[in-house]
Amino acid sequence: MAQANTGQGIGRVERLLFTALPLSALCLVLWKLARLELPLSASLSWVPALGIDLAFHIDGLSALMLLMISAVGTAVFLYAGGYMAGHSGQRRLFVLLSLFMLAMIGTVTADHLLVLFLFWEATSVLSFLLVGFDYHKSGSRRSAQQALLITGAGGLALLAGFLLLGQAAGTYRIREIIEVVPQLEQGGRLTAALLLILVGAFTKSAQFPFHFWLPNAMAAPTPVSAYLHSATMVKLGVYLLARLDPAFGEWPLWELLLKGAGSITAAWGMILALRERDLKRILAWSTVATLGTLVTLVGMRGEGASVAVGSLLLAHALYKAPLFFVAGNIDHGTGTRVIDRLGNLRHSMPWTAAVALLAGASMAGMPLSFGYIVKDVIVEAKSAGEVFAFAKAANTIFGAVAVAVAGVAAVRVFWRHPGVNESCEAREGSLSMILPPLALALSGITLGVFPFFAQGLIAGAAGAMVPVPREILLGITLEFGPTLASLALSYAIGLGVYISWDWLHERFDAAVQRIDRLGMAAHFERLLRGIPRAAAASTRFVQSGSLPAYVALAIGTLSLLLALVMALGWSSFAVPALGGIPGPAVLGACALIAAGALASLFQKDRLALLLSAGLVGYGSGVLFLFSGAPDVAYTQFTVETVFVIVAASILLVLRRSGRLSSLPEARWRPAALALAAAFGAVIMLLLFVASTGPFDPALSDYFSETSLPQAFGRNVVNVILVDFRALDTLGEITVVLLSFLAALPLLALRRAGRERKAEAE
Amino acid sequence: MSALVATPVLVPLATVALTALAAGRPRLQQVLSGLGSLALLLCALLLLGQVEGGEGARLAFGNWPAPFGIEFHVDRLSAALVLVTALMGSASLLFLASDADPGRRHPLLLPLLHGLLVGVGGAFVTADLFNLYVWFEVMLICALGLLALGARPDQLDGAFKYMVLNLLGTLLLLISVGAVYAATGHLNFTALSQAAPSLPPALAAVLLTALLLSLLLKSGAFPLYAWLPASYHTLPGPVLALCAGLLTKVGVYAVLRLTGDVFAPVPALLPEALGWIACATMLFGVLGAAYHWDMRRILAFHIVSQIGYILLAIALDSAAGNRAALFYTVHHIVVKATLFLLAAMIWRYTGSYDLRRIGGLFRARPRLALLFMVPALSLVGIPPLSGFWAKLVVLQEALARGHYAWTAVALLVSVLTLYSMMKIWMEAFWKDHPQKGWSLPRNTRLAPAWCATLSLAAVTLWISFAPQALLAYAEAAALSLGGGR
Amino acid sequence: MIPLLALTVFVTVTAGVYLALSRDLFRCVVGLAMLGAGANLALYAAGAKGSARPAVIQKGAEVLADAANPLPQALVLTAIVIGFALVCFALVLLLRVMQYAGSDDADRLRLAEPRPDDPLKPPSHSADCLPVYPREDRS
Amino acid sequence: MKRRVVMLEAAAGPLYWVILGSSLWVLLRGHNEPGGGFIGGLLAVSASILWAVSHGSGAARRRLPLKDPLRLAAAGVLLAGFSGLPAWLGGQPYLTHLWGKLPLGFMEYKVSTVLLFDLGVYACVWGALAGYALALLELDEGPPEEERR
Repeated sequence: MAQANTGQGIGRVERLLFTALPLSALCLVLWKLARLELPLSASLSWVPALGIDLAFHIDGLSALMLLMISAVGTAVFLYAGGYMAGHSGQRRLFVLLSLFMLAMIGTVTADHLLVLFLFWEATSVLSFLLVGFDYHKSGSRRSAQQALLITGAGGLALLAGFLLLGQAAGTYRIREIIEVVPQLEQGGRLTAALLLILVGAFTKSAQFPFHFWLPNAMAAPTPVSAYLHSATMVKLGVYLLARLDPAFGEWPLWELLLKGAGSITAAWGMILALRERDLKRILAWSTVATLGTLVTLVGMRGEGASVAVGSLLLAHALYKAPLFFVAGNIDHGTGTRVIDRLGNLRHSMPWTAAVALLAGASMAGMPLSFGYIVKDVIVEAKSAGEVFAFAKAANTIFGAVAVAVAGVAAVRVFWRHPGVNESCEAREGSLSMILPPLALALSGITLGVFPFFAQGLIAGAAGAMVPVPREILLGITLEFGPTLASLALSYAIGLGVYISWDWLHERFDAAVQRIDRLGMAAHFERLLRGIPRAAAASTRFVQSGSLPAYVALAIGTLSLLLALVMALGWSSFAVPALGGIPGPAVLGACALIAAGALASLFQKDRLALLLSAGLVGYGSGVLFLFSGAPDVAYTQFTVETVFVIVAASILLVLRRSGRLSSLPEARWRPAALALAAAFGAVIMLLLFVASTGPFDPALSDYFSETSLPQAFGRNVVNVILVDFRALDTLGEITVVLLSFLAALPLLALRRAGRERKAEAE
Repeated sequence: MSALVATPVLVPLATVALTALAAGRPRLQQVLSGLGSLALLLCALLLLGQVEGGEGARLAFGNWPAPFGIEFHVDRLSAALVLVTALMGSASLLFLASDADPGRRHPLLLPLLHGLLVGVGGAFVTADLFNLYVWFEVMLICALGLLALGARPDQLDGAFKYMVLNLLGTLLLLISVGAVYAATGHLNFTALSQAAPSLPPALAAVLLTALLLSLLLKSGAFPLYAWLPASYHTLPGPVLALCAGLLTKVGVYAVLRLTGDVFAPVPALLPEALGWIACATMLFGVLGAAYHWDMRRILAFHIVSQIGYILLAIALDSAAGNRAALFYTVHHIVVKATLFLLAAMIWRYTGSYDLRRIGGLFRARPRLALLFMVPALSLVGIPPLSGFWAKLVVLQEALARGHYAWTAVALLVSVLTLYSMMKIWMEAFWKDHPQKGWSLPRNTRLAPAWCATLSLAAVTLWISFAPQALLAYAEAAALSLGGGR
Repeated sequence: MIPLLALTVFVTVTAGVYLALSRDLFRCVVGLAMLGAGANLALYAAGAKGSARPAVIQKGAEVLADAANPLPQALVLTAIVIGFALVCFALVLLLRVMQYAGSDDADRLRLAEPRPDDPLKPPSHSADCLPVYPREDRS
Repeated sequence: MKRRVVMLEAAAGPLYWVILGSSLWVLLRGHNEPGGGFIGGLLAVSASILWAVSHGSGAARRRLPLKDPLRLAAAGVLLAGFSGLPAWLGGQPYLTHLWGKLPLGFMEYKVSTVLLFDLGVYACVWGALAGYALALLELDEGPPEEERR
């Protein structure tokens, strides 16, 4: 990464090495598929303390995802070699993409909820880094932030859901969970788990109401968009839902939420696609719509729906990735992706046009493309299951707008001659920018003509959702007839939409702008602005910067909480024994202390304040002296004397700067007095409460008995200090030494102080 | 006979005295300080090995038997924390050799730093309530000295606020210790744990509340944390890392020791209250982090927020909760210190701690960015970094105990932590430097800083990828506490 | 004895906290010192059992009989010295704060935490302190 | 410069040694009568303050053992810590005090590591607190004779 600054791309060999990674994965998957060695399992103990094993399981669904990841990955890596040629961040891109691919592979093969979560979060973080690839643009940074905040928050919901699910099921192994959960009672915990997992999956797969981050993520370079935000990462939510479908599939709530959110997303995504002018964003919205359809299909019961999920996953990867590459090629060749400025590109970019046509055909669901087969399967699934009318309508809209979007991406920019054509200097990119999309698009067509190649794969994927669907093998065959008829409506509407695209665009844009304020994106923006605002409000309140406020807050909290706890146990405290009446000397000492304390409250003059405060110290000394503590008393006297000397010398310094009197302050501060009295009362009560019970004199008895015979000292207090508890004393002189060390630098700053004073004068 | 038990105090104490005596000779002082920290590290390792197997090691000072004299007791909990303390000490001393430190090297810096280690080590190993108070005072005075060492006006201001609020805390601690002595007649932890069950529950609750409140002030819990963000950001980088890593954790450790061990089982009211305090601490801490633009202030508020997590773990009042607390504490000390050290390096490269005035580091120092990601993502809790495991064990136990509201707050706080960490990343690393034509300073001497941060990051990565060792250790530690039995 | 001492503690602690809540820094430090005295008294009171005779074993006697409880005395003695060390430091710090921050008003002491409407205020430097931001290699 | 009272200067000489002597006496009797390292150390501090008031802080500082309050205090802590070591080396817990008898002919004086410990306390308190007081007095004395560091 150090060489990333040089402005040079990376060499061909390095590129090939990077590309070998997905390629080898692809070969491996194909080989395993061909030899029918699935399912595969592996497990490695990792954190036994938490019951976490690195458990992996590859069944049909995982294999389908793996195939997409590695196949599209190979294409993306090849493509990126050409697209990013000479870019300074090329190596960074390859490293991140490779890591991302590994994380994806981990996610779709993990058989342990927490291991799955681990890779899931890794994809979020890598997506953040990839969306913010052009980090110097503030738009990229914002998009990256948005993507990570939403998927990160969703990830945390997912984690909570996983934990609840795992605790309810008693295991984190996914294969065990999907067996256990249907037999469990549908209680609150499981419902919470379900909802949280749905939030996680919906954020990742850009489902309503978390859909808005995906189009913004198009700030990423095209290879990234094609890979993460179309072919693989956003499908993770769908994958997870499909994975858990056997566990929750029978729940009405599951069905309702999946179908509801999926349908809304599908319809909304398509409508929003109409308002965009940026080719990549148009494709992104149609991806959102596709994801909505996938979620709806997962929510539907029956084998047909499962087959539809599998085939739509595959088909979408095979046509959407090439379309993104097409958008990338156009961007690369003309410098813009805005469809108004594009047109007639078929002459300058013939190969790209071919790719666009092939992929567009599949997206539109033209016969002889894999897209057609998928439509066929979906129509069948929807007519088989009981679907809301809304979902059916959404499906029609979805189909129609897919046709229109395919038209825009594949026909409009290449064939139609717009009023303004700024793309006269368009040129085709290098071979590595044409071959990968072409290969993907062609395989889409190939599978359309020979669907039985995909049969086993899709049957395996569907098998993860429903048990052993033998008959679906018949579903994926090339059949004309009823499906074509039902699709005709979609084509007709789609054609209408395509023709009136610009007219519709204006209407929709105007309408949508009106509801933008209410949209989720706006809410998110508000939330994002709300964070610093709430932070500012709370921080300025708690961390105001004013010392008296801090002290008041602390004292108030301490008094309040202590008083509360005392009040709770008030009835059970015994009345303390009053004990004997103390002698006159002790009484006098206490009076001295109280007088000093009270007098100091009023003093304006600092010296007077010091002296009246000194009374407290000397009074304590007297108290100690007459209650049997001569050592403490002598210490207190000498300490107090040195204290007064120290304080007086400081006052002398202050006198020179004219600061001998206190700040003018209100004579009485009732609030402060109330707070102080409350704290004092709490401390007094604490003392009382602590002295209510019988006293255990074991320690003092021991000291009294062993002081002379074993420690050879008559003064028990001193023996405690230097022998029984000598460590305290060692600590104490450490404090004394360190206090001096701490003060020395301040004391040594003489010159600085004088200079400063001279400055001030 | 375990002489090692006293070393967490004696080794740094000897270093304090020797480095203070050598205050006039910088080279000698540095050699002594280095030797002292290495010796401490070695002793901590040996100590860990010694307690690994069994009940822990005890040392009765002056050969006075347990409830009468002062006793040090090193169990697994203490040993782990002592090791981390020694590690942090060595790391920041190593870092000090670089020039990523704004102040002039004062001859009293090293004695004060080792004094801090004395206090921290003593608090971790002592088994006597009053002795604990003494070590808290040692820590307090050293922290004050370190704050005031540079004598910059803002440092003096921060030091003053730190002093006033912390003195309140220590005085309350002192009074509470007196009250505990009055009620039980004991100061030794073992004796207290035997005397505690015979106390009336209401009295025990009052005494513990007083103790815990003073310790919560020391650990920076809501709403008693004002001293922390008011002062920490004025410290020079390596000192800040040490203070940030260790000081508040001693308070947290004492809370854990008292509620989870000495006075366990505590009245049910206390953990419940502690849990809510923990939630408020997390939330207000992270909001403070979201508010600020100075890296050090952001990170200082993150300390508060993370303290909330650890307190939450303690509030779960179970062996699993205590395990989580220890794991979280160890992870947090390492990660937080690394972040502060990295912030100091960023300062050295860019010339400011203020995110609005810096940028362009990703392009200029990609390796620093990579290194920064380790502790940053770990703090946020991105798997599989150490913070993830720490949060996982806390959340798992919170959910298992049915504390859904606490879990929800913890998750919300995680999102906000992500937000504020992303702020640092995007502003300091991704954004271009606001100054046109800015370039990296030449003649930086940062090799020791790289060494220190890399080795701390290595520790983080070790915890991240092999959490089993620390988790199993923490579990054994939690089970040997009074609350675990 | 306990009620009298507790009352004294109440007065001392109240006065100490009242002073500590003042915005005048000198009063604040004096208040803390007084609070410390109150805490010492509380600690002393908590263990004040036995008679009012010094805890010194009489000549000829082997054990201490009928004397004040020695342990709290030792604890208080330790606490006094520690508290004294801290208060000494506090006074010195106070002096320097007044001189360098130029104010003895806690409300105006906003150097470490500038007011929010003071967005980009770098810490200013006193004459003695090194420049905080090295200048030599900024081109 | 302050005008110093000659009387004070003259009286300070003997008084200094008297106070120091009494502080040592307090230190030594501490184990059996009220007194001990702290009180002794604090008395010694007052001796140093006396000398500083009469002869100036610099002179008082030079009169301290080891010539420097910081070193005196550090040495005190070291001494107190060291007093626990002999027992440790002898296989007993740290800070276990050892006792021995020193025959002086006319009487036996008990020597012990306790005394060493108390001496450490004495030195530390003397050094640190005298350091405080002297430095503060210096602040008021006007320009220092020399920069110490």
